[in-house]
Amino acid sequence: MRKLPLRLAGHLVRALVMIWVVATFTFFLIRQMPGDPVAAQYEQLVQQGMSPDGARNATQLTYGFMPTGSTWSQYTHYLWRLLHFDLGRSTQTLGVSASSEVLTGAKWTIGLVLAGILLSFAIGAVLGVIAATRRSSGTGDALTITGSLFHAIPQFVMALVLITVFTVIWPVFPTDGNVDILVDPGFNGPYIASLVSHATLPALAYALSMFGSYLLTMKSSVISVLGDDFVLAAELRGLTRGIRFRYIARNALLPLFTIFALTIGFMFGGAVFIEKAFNYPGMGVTLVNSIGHRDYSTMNATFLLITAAVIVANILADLLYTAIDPRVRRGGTAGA
Amino acid sequence: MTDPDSSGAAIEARGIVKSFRARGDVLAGHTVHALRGVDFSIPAGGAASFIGESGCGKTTLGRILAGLESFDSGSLSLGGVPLAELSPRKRSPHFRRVQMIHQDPYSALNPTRTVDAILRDPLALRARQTGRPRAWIDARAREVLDLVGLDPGYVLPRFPHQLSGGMRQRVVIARALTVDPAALVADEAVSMIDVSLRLGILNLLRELRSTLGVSVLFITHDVATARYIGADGELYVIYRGQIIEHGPTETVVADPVHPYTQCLLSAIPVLHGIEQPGADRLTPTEPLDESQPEDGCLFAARCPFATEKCRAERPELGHLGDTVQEHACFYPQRRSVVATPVAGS
Amino acid sequence: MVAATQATANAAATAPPAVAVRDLTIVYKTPAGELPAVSNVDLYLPAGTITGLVGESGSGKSTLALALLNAVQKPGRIATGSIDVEGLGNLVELPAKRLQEARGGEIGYVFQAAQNSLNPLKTVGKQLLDLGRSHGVKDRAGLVRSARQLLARMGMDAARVLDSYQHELSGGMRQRVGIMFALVLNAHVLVLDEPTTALDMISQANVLSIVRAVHAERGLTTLVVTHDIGVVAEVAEHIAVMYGGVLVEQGPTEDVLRAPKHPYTRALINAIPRVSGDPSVARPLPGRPPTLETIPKRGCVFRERCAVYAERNLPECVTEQPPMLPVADGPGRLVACHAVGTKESVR
Amino acid sequence: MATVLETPTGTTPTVTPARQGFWRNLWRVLRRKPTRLAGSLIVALFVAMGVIGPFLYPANLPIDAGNAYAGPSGSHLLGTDFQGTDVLALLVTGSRYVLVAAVIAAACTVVVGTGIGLYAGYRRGGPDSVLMRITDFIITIPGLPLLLVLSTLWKYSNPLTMGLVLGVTGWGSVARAVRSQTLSLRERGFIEAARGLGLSTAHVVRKELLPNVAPYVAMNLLISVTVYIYLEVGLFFLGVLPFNENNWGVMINQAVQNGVTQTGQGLSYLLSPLVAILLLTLGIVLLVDAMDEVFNPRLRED
Repeated sequence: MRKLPLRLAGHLVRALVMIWVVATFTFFLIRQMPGDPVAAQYEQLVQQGMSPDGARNATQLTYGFMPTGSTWSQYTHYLWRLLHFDLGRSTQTLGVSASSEVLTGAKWTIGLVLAGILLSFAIGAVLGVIAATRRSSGTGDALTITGSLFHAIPQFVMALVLITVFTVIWPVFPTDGNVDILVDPGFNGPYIASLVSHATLPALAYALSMFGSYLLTMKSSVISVLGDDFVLAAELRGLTRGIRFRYIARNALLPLFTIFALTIGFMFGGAVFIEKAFNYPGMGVTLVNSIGHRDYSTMNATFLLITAAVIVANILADLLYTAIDPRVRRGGTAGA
Repeated sequence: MTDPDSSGAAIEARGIVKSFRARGDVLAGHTVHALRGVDFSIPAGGAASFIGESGCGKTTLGRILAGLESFDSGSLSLGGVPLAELSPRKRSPHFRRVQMIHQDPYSALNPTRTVDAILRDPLALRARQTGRPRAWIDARAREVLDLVGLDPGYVLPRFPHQLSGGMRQRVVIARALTVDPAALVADEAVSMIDVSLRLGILNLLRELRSTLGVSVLFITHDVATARYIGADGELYVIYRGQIIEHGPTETVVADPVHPYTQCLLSAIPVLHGIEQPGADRLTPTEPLDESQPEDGCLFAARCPFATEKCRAERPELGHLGDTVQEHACFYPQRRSVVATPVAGS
Repeated sequence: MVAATQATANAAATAPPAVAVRDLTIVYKTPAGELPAVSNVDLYLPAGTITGLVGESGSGKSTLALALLNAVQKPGRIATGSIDVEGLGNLVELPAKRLQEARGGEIGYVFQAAQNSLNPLKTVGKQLLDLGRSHGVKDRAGLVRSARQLLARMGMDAARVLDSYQHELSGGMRQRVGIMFALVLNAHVLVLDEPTTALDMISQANVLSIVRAVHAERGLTTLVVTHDIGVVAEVAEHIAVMYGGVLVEQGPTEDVLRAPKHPYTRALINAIPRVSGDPSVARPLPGRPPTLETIPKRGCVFRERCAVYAERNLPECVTEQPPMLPVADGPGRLVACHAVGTKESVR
Repeated sequence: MATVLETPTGTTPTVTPARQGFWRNLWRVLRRKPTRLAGSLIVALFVAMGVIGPFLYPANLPIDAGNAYAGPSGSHLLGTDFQGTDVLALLVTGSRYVLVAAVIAAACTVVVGTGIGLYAGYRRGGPDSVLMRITDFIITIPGLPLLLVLSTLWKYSNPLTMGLVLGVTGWGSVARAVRSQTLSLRERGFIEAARGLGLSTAHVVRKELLPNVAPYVAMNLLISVTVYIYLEVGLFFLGVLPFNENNWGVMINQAVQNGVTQTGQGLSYLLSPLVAILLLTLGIVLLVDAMDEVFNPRLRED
């Protein structure tokens, strides 16, 4: 197992480098804004008669970085604060730190994305196996076509279609927000029921827009595994159908993890659409609103956290893959 | 010995050393000595065969002679021109005259191009170099296909997947001929071809030697094929990167003196009924294992006759015991290991 | 060299079964309709013998080998004929459950060295337990013990092998694990598909000696399928030659090699370069081996490449598939050729 | 018909026999399955809509306030929007921006992705690991949030900027697919043989590698067109971008803004752009599996 810590270290280093690059990118991006908001706020405060230092501190509080001084000192100051997880203040809701603003949204988004991933993974994998085993028949082709179609349907189209069907034409589900405000929060029946009912449509939107790619990947990987020698060998050694099925399924799952890692960025990206369509208060909506209101520190914080979430998810997917595939865990060349 | 600057070109190699840093974590940090100072020479239009177990370095040597692999030290000259000192750009025109025939005909041809396109590009290059008109390209394409016994009309418009394994290997040889090579390095060139067709390819290689004066280097683990193709040439037996026996093919096959060569020849299946097995057939005491000791004779760990001296010193290639062929063994001993035909079969 | 252990002793007690394949035809569904990969094969594997089945690409030898476990893969199917294994009955009619038990239980199949016949994600040991579970073996310790004996018998470090994954084993080692899996449940019929392809001469000789020793110790009926006549000459007492899906000749190996009757067998032996004697005696065989689509529908499948037909072009070679007939001067020799066979004296 | 299916290899102006063969093969492959014919028809329809559409309608479409949110009727096939303008007209005029931006982005992705994939796969060693780190980085960054953040900088007024921005951020998966394919191709004998014959690297890349990589590039090209359509329409739907000319995303945004999802009024105004996207996506998806046969002679044959 000596290789695992090595692999983990590699991941962490890459993750830190990536976050640093993204942070630098947004730092300079905000600098390029038409009418640099940070400087604008500084001048505005000075005009209102605040002393330059006072104005600098106030702006620094709001944006989290020094409005004056050389770009380099601002940059280093910004990074220093970043290390302390201090991403500045949100200008939209005064006094609330940007990071807390985002974190409140984060748990909703992650909850939704998780539900979406699990649902789409399950539906996609099962249908993929069926499409593979019955590939010469009609059901096989039908599943493949639906798979590739749903895979190509954008998330917000799926969201809007679900909304029109389930809230307008046949109003079964509540339309917006994540929970019914009237119900008092707490660990009680109605609160959870309203939570779930509000979450079903968005999670369904996720699942329906993602299961297609899992279906297609699972189908092609099952077909390729069925062609492997060990499947025929298992049959010739008289292994029972159940054991053979488990052999095939486990080997077929591997490519799914690589796809899984690829689609995570896609999923978090999609969060913006689905949350906006359902008006579900997650990170995505926070990002959109922060851009709408020119609240750059929150935008910066949200973007960083979304990227961090994607990176963490990728690391998890890779570790899961290593856990399943011994070839990666215990590499090494064959003996004489 | 024909003079070096005839259309063919003699190949001279002295003290070729090549080692790889193994990447697998089992051998991490451990270098694999592929070649440990190999001397080799072949006259223009000559024949040489290399035999040995897989992983003994024979393919690496073939790739070095064809210029597809660099080597750490030693000298290599083609038609009298020393290549080690030349810059890669200057070296490549020379190495172009040594063409490699790969083992797998299915991966040696680009599946998306017709045979015509495959032959046309190298011929266009050749036409530019030798100042020949464009019309020569089509004519030469048909010529090389005739040379390898294929019907140009049938083969030219087809894609590789429309040809059989044997026909594909012939197209590979035809492609090699487009650059008028001095030497062909055939690495296990027939092991993936059906038994009844193998001889056709081997005969083709023999004919090319006589008609075009091309020298043929045959790399294989199948001794009988090596003997058939290089009957009037030299046979080199390689073990863990070192040549341990070398001499005229007939002598080494009929009268081997190094225990490893004897093990190789003993392992050849005997066609009972029309052949009787050699009296003292040998088998190595251990399977081949990379981690076997490096000091002393490389074969000591597996040699049935190894002594303390064998484990301590490494014998050099020489004629100890006034043998016709060179060998690297302190105790060369004639043994009848090869199956001989039963009278009257 | 062989420590006769308790496990193998009682295995040898029960006599090995004979296997009789009668008039077997296997067809494959292709765009051009159902084409025969194996047509009307009669093959008899005498109890306790090693038979070598020789054939080039497209000869149908691998399909026949799979048929011995009634495991012809789609789109192929067994059209006619029977495969009788003593003590088991006709495999073609065996109910699915009994067939599943017979595979691995009575009949063992071994893949090529280059093929990965093991599940890459599980260790050899775990897969051994899966095998036991599938065959309802209660005494798991006994199973592991006999597996260890078999692996040790084949010169391997049993403990390390049971604990390793497939990618940690070399081609030769993987194959010996395949042999262990085929025999660990005391199967008495062993089928080896191209056991020595892609192996060096020395490892090939090693594998063949293991096959011979294991066959003798455990008293098996063995079939070795290969394209290399040398392998058959080295290990099998009985040889059968296939071409284009048809069994063209069978008999004791030494007799057939000494005096091949069928033109194809003669040409095949003559096309092999020898390591001794005059090298230029070898002759290539013109034309090329048939594929499923190019096997002639009527008459003798070898007609286009047959020297005897080219010289005498007997009409029935074109119209009628030659039946497998005994040969006048050889006990147990059978040949499927109009120009040879008993009718020869009449012609 | 050509724009969407334009493959990067079609650079040489004169149609050499192989190229002419290409179009005939393309037609033969498409004809083989009805689904592909349907797909190419749909795509052709949308391309025509994008090219000819805007000429069919006046610059600013007539507004008929009284007739807002009318359902589909004789005069307005797809009904009207909140201002009474004909939805079909909006759909047709709005298609050009979407299609042009998507095609530019796809072409840019394919050129950049294939270039990097081929170079990394062929050169291996140092440059390969550097390029692959960059590709991993591009793939890990969630596409849409990045576009959102960039939207504060550029206003994507014309399709070219939108296409370029999408293209520059989206070439990761093509590069990765092409690289792994090139790595496996590099082990094949014919690449080493070509170098052994003294053929130039340019020849090896253009004549040996590219034709073998083409199916993967074509498939990624088509799939990336659908992804880009969805990204750009989504951006407009979110309303983060000011819009001066109409397009599908704007229509959806306006519909949602005007409470179509609450009141259920003017459903056709919301659904027509959605259906248009679905139809175009379906058309492209049906063509994807044909790409392998178009470039691989073995599959093209039977």
